[in-house]
Amino acid sequence: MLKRIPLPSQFDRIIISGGITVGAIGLPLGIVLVALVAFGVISAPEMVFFVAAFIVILGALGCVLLPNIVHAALSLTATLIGVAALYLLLMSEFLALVQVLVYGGGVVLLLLFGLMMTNAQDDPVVTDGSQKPFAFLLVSLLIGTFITLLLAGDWGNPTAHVVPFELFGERLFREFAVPIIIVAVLLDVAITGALVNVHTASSDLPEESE
Amino acid sequence: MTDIFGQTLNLNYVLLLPEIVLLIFSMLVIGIDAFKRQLNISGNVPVGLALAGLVVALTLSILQVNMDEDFARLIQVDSFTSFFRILFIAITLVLIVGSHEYIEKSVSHVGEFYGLLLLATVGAMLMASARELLTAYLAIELLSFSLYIAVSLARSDRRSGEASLKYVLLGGVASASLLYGLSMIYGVTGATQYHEISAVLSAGDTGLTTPLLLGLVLIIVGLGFKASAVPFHMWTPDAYEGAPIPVTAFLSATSKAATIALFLRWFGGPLLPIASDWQFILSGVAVATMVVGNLVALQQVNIKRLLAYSSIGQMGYMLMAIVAVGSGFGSDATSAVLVHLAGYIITNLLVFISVTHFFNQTGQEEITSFKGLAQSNPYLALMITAGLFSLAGMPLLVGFFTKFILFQAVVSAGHLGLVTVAVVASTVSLYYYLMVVRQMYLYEPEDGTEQWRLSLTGYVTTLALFVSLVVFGLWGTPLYAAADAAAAGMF
Amino acid sequence: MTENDGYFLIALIVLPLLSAVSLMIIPSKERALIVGLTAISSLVMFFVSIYVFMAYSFDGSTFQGVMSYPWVENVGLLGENGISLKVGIDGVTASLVLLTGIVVLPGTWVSWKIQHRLKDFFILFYILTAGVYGVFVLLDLFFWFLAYETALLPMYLLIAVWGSTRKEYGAMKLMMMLMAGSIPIFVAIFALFAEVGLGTFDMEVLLSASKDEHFQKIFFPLVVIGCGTLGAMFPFHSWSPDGHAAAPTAVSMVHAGVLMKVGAFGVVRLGVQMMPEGALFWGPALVALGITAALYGAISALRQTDMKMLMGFSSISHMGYVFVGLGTMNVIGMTGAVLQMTAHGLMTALFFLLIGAMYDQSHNRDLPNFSGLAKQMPIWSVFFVFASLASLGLPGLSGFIAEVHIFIGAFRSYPIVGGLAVLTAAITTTYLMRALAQAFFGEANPKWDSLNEMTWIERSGAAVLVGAILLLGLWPSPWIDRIAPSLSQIPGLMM
Amino acid sequence: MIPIEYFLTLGAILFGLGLFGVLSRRSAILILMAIELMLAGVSINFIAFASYLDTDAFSGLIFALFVITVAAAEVGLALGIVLRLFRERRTSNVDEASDMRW
Amino acid sequence: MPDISVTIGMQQAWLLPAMPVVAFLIISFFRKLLPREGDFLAIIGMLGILLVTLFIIIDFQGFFHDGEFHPGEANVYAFDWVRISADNFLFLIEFSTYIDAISVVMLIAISIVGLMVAIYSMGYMQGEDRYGWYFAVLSLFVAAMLLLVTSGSLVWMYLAWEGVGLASYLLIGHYWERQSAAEAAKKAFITTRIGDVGLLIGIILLWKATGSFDIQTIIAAATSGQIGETYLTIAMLALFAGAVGKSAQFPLHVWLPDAMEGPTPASALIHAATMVVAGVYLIARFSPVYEVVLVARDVILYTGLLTAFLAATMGLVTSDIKRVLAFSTISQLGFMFVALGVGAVGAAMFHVLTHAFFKALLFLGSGSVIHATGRQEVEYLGGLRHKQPVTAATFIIGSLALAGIPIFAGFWSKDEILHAVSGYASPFVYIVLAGTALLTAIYTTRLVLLTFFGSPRDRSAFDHAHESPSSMTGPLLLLGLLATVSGFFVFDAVGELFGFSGGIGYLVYLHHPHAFHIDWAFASIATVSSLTGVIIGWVYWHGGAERAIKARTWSPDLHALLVNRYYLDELYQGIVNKVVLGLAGIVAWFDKKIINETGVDGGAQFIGYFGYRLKFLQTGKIPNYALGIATGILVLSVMVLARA
Repeated sequence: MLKRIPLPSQFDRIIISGGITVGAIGLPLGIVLVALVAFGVISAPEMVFFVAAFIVILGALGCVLLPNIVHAALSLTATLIGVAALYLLLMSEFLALVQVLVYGGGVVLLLLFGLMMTNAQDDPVVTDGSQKPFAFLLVSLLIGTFITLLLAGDWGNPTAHVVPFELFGERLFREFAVPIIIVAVLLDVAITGALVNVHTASSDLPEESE
Repeated sequence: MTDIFGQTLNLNYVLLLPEIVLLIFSMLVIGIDAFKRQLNISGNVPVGLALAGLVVALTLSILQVNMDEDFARLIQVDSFTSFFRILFIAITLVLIVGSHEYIEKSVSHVGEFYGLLLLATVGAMLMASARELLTAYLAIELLSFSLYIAVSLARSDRRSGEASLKYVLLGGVASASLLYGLSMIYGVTGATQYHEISAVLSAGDTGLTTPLLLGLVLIIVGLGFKASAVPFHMWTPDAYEGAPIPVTAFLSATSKAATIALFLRWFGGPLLPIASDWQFILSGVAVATMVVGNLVALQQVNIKRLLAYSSIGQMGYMLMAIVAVGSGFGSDATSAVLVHLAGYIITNLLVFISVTHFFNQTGQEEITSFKGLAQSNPYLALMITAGLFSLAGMPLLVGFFTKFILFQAVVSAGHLGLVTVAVVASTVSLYYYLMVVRQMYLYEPEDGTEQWRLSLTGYVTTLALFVSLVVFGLWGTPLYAAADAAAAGMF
Repeated sequence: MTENDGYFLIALIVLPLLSAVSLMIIPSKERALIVGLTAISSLVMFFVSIYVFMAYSFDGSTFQGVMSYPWVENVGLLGENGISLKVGIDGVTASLVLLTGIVVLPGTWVSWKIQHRLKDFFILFYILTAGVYGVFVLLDLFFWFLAYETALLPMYLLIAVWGSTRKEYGAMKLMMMLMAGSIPIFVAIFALFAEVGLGTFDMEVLLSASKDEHFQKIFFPLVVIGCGTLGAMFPFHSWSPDGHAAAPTAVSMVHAGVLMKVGAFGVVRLGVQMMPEGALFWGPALVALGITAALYGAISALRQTDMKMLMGFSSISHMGYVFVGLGTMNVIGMTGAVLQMTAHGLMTALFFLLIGAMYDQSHNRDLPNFSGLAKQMPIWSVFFVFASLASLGLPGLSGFIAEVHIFIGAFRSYPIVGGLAVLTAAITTTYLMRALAQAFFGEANPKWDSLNEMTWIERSGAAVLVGAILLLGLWPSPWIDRIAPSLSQIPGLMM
Repeated sequence: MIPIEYFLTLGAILFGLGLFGVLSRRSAILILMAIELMLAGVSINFIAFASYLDTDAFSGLIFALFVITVAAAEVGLALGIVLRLFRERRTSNVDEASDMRW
Repeated sequence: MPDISVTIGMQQAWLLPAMPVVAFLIISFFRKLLPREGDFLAIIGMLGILLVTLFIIIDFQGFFHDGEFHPGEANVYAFDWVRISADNFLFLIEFSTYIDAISVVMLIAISIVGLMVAIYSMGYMQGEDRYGWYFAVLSLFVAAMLLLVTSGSLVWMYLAWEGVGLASYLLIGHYWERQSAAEAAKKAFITTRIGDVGLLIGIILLWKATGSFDIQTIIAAATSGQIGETYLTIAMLALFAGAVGKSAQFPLHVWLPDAMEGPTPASALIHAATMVVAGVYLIARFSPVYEVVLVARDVILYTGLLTAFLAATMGLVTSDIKRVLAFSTISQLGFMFVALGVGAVGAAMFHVLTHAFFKALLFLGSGSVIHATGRQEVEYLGGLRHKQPVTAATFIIGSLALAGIPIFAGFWSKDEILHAVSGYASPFVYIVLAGTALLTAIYTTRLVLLTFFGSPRDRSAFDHAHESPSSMTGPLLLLGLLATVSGFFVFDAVGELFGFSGGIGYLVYLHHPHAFHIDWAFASIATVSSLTGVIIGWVYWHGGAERAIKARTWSPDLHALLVNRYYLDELYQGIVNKVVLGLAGIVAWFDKKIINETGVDGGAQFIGYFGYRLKFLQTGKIPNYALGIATGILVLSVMVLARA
């Protein structure tokens, strides 16, 4: 099964296309941002935010638009790492770490394995559904509405604060003991579920009609 | 113990004993089942263990009926919680007793299945008892995860996996929506504790009305998905059809009841101060649910899909009552919802267990396959008829009483229009229930169909449910009193 | 009526239910036992009904034999006496209870010849009976509505399993229309409870509580539409011909004889008594609908050939009189309406009994197929002619005394309507006489030589009804003396 | 400093894009990814609120932590189901998993 | 006999209907067990009635003195039938009897003719199926008729009014195996019922104005001017509509000729002597009120006139012996209404009495002929005077009375009517009425000639014929006597002979104490015109009736018009078929298509169709389902956005 997946060429293409993208769009944008920071129009954290946001959105777009599934998965990684950067901006290193480890490391790998095991690469029908244009329209409206609603609120002018690591841990394990237990059970359920479904005895499966 | 702010935390684990017992037993069931070949034990051990756990948990819950205490400000064990604990445990108990033959015959991974049922029960119980958003969210996920898997466990049925996939993917979208909504609530109030949220919201204008509204919308979407409210209901018929029948029953009973419990906890608690903001959203959803659920049910040919749409319609009535909760009739409306919920669950269990036994015998689930049941098994036909009539709110059965109380509460809260829609929808529903009744009573059975009997446990469970159906239908006082006490605990 | 007579009212509900439960226990093979049990219980109900009617005293108190057991109270939105099992009758219900007793007795008798699942039939039949009695004697709105729906519920299976001619269609249509009819009643009950706001469904309390005039004007029409559907009021009558055509004999009898009166009674109790100001406001509309129904039913009946369809439309017409009477909002007209309920109940039950007696043999009800039936079934024909005469309002029979009250009541307020109502009586004559001339007289058709005369059971049943028709027609005072004083207590009513 | 609205807007956009992915994709796994996007948007919200508005209690952070955990678990669970489906039908195209309808 | 009158008299008037009712009940339930199917019970009942009537008349004498009638306690209160009372309000329907001169005239006619017919029927109906049932219904009829004429309450009168209609229906349909009989019964019932609509409306209108059903109270109120004139006119016209139906006046006369399908004795009693004059009785009873509403009186007058004339013309060409008599009955009833229309109540009632005797006689005579020959078409009869001398003689007596030949009863009463009319403003009325009398004489003569004279045209029928048994001829003879002499009753001297202080004339002439007076000029004109009629009849129909056949060819159209009864039956049938049934068809169609199929079934199908469309939203595809969720989110957020 594994030999069917042309890993090297994929990565080549990703690197090339990624490089071109960053070069063609990212560079001018970066220059503009640096200039803006230099002239004091925006602060340095803002510049970082914009860069991270740019990566996040671009990655998200890639994830939902790219026809190639592996590309999409890799775009997702970009997004998730960009999100982790945002977490850093929000002063929560711990969560940024978790994000990178769990998502970038665990989940994406899991998804990639899933993709491989389902032969998604070779499946020509796995593209976008017919309702894509309508979905695009709908989601644009939705995002617009969401943002309108969000920005209509008076959020004041707060600033971000660092949460001390020990406090975080103390609160988590002292007050939120029950959620942790629940999550433990939850993970147990998830494992059970995955096992049950993946390990379904062949006798339990219906005869495949090919 | 104290928290980081120096406030005392009540860590009295006795409060959580029923849940803990169920967790332990579920692990035991799963564990023992995994090694049953090595341990060389009979197949009856998992079910025995599961029942034992349920009985113990039920006993403990009953012992805690009069308690009103919180656990680490996350879980509130009050009469409302007790009501739902007892309800949920009873549901699982009845389901397992009533349909264990089916489970052993038509479910793969029996041990895991029982374990998952217990875990789902725990999730449902926590949903009813949570007093903090995160706990509530995790409880929802615990219930949902267990059900995602349970749905996929029908042996030799391609539909099972498909149902599970639909359920899990759409469930993911819904819980993302729910979370987004919760984040808005959190952002606006800065709290996850119900009472703190309530305090902030009742204190007056936060200047963040629109984000709050967005949050409300998404919470209603998220919970509406679990409650199968239109237009978030579309997974329901498919999941119901694909799942093993006891799981379908569980979906229609525990899952729905837990969602309603959460609705009540949230909309009757922290979100009550802004009732006018969510009432109109919920009314719209409720109306759509009642109408679509009952209309589409008219056209169904599969009994499980029919019951799915019927339960969608039923959820519409309850959502409507939750609108009434916001109109200053909180306690009355809540107790009415609880009465109706209990009645609906008793009825639904009767129907589903009967259908389970029918499926055991015939392997059919088309409505037309019920042809002549009144002659091949008059007892079962009577049970199904009673159940369906009760669902339609026909008199002498519990459905009539509970619907009467429910609708009355909504009208008393000033929502006559909603009730009018509900009554019309409930009349429409009678038609499709009669379609089933018609098959059973009007037609002769297929040639060669012999008279057959249920198993002993089948008789016991159905009869018990039938008796409560009639008794509560004619004398609803115990039900209503319990619901009233439960509602009083919440308000 | 003494204090303890309330037990008899409770007995009226419990007896049929008890019979139904006992029947469930009896094995269906024991036909003799089933027949015996039903014979006894129907007779007991008959005599208890008579006793209740007789025991009702004229002293003019509104409700007599009142007994109340708290059922659900002080929980949720229910206050003191929230839901109570409360019984009691006034003059109107006294006469309707009697009607029920009279109709159920022959209804039971003629059902004994059913071969197919006799036991199940009687179980459902007695549940229906319990519901009907319940509607008449219960004084708690919750139980009232419970009884109302209980009376409708068995109808579906009774018609669909034991019926004839398009039975599934007829049964489903009847069921759905009647259930749809209960929608506005349901809504009105809720609104009434909320409007009074005393946390109780006690009808006595609700009757005496003050209700906003605006409220009454909104909800009175709902009650009329809802109950009117069961009372076959135009244009909600469509179930009646099809339903009656499809129903088995006893069910037709009870349905047309009693259940339709439940609908009209609902208009009296929930509508006129509960919301007199609304009734005053909507009275003209009720009269207009009633007279439309009367004319409409009668004219439609001219073209019917199926005997039961004919009776269905005839019932629409006669129930139209009832609504005219109720809409007049004066005591004479309303008394007439209640009398008409009784009169029509007896007469139409007799009709359906007779049609059933013939249909069971011939399996044909189409009038043009028959001729000279009086030759083959003379006694049956005599009964039929008698029923027709009662139906067309021949003086001395029950229909006349009721109709004349309605006409007078109508003339007091709406002379034109009164005139049309009298004209309707002439149209009624026409279609009945046409039917008689066509099917009963003339040369006997040898095709039906095999038809036998009615059995003795059927004759006795018919005789009971004939006796009641004559009694009411010739000596109506016992009824009027009970009905009129009860009705005259409705506030705002013209005398 | 960066205004909180920036993060909220970004969260909304991520949520919306994730939803778009769910709506427009046919592969079960891509849909799962899209759901992850939505959850990422939610997490941004939570953490932004926690560090801007709820600095003392920072419940949002804990919330986000659990969200990430649950999301990961969900992926595992869902993948199991997708694999099962694939074994049954040789496809992970959700449009083909439509035996049950109407 | 004053002692007996204390115990039986007007107070016991309720006995009159009670006795035949008992007879009816016993016969109808136990006729299979009784000897002769219980016919004797009917006879006993009739005898009892005659007896009670006698006592009542004796009792009644007491109210006559000083040439005036003093009712006293004639209005006998019996009991409350229906009573609804409340403050300031009383709705009362009482049962009461009221006897006055009009009632007494009717009682005499009913009791005598009833008894005669009952006795006659024993012979006539001998050996028929349903022999006992016939007598039961006859008793029922007599009971209802007596109740009708003695009731003091309009409701009870209406009850009796419908009761006689019922008895009439049952007797017309007595031979229901004949489709024509069934149709005739139906027609009679429906037609009279249409008139009864008016009667009931009139009763209710009068109640509404006066608050009472008591006839005397109503009359008192109406004559004292309590009721508005227009209102009263409408009410009285409505009452008259009832009379038109029951007394077979134009345009509701069509049922009476067909009613001859019934047994002949029943026709004699019901459709000649008693029931059909109920309308006359009703109008006479209310005559004081009609004095007030002259418009209504004119309507009565012209209706009667038209009916009298039309019926007479139809009688000229009819071949069925009974139908000729039926037309003559209609015509004579027209005479009575004309009398009522000019206010001559006494003349009308006098004619009621004489007509009862001679018309019953004629009917019974024709019954005797039919009984003997089995035929009733005059074309097939002839020369029967040889075979049936008694019948022929009595029939001729009756005919002479009908034709208005002096000394016979009809002469006096008809002359009285003509006399009354002559005083009326328009001579046109008199001329038409006199012409009608002439026509009467013609068709009467025709009937007698064709039946009893000439040569027999149906040999077998003639050979078969024989004189009827004595049970039949006896009543014929008695009635023949009465038809001859009853006209003399109007003379005071005759009355004195019978013990009436003021003479029976006072009785018959009610509150017109000037009573009977004969104007010889008018009498001679009437006599001449009657004789002329007889002569014309003789000329045309004696022997072979060739002239009559020739006359028929003189104007076939006219003949056809008359034979077809002015095509009124066809017209009515057409109205019923086209208009009424057409309307019924439209309504039935509306009910079936619009209300049922479009409204009810269509509504149900619409709901079902809605569900059918909705269910296809359920495509089974996850992205579509998610789209549902997304749409839901969008719609709800836009909703809140719009609200915020």
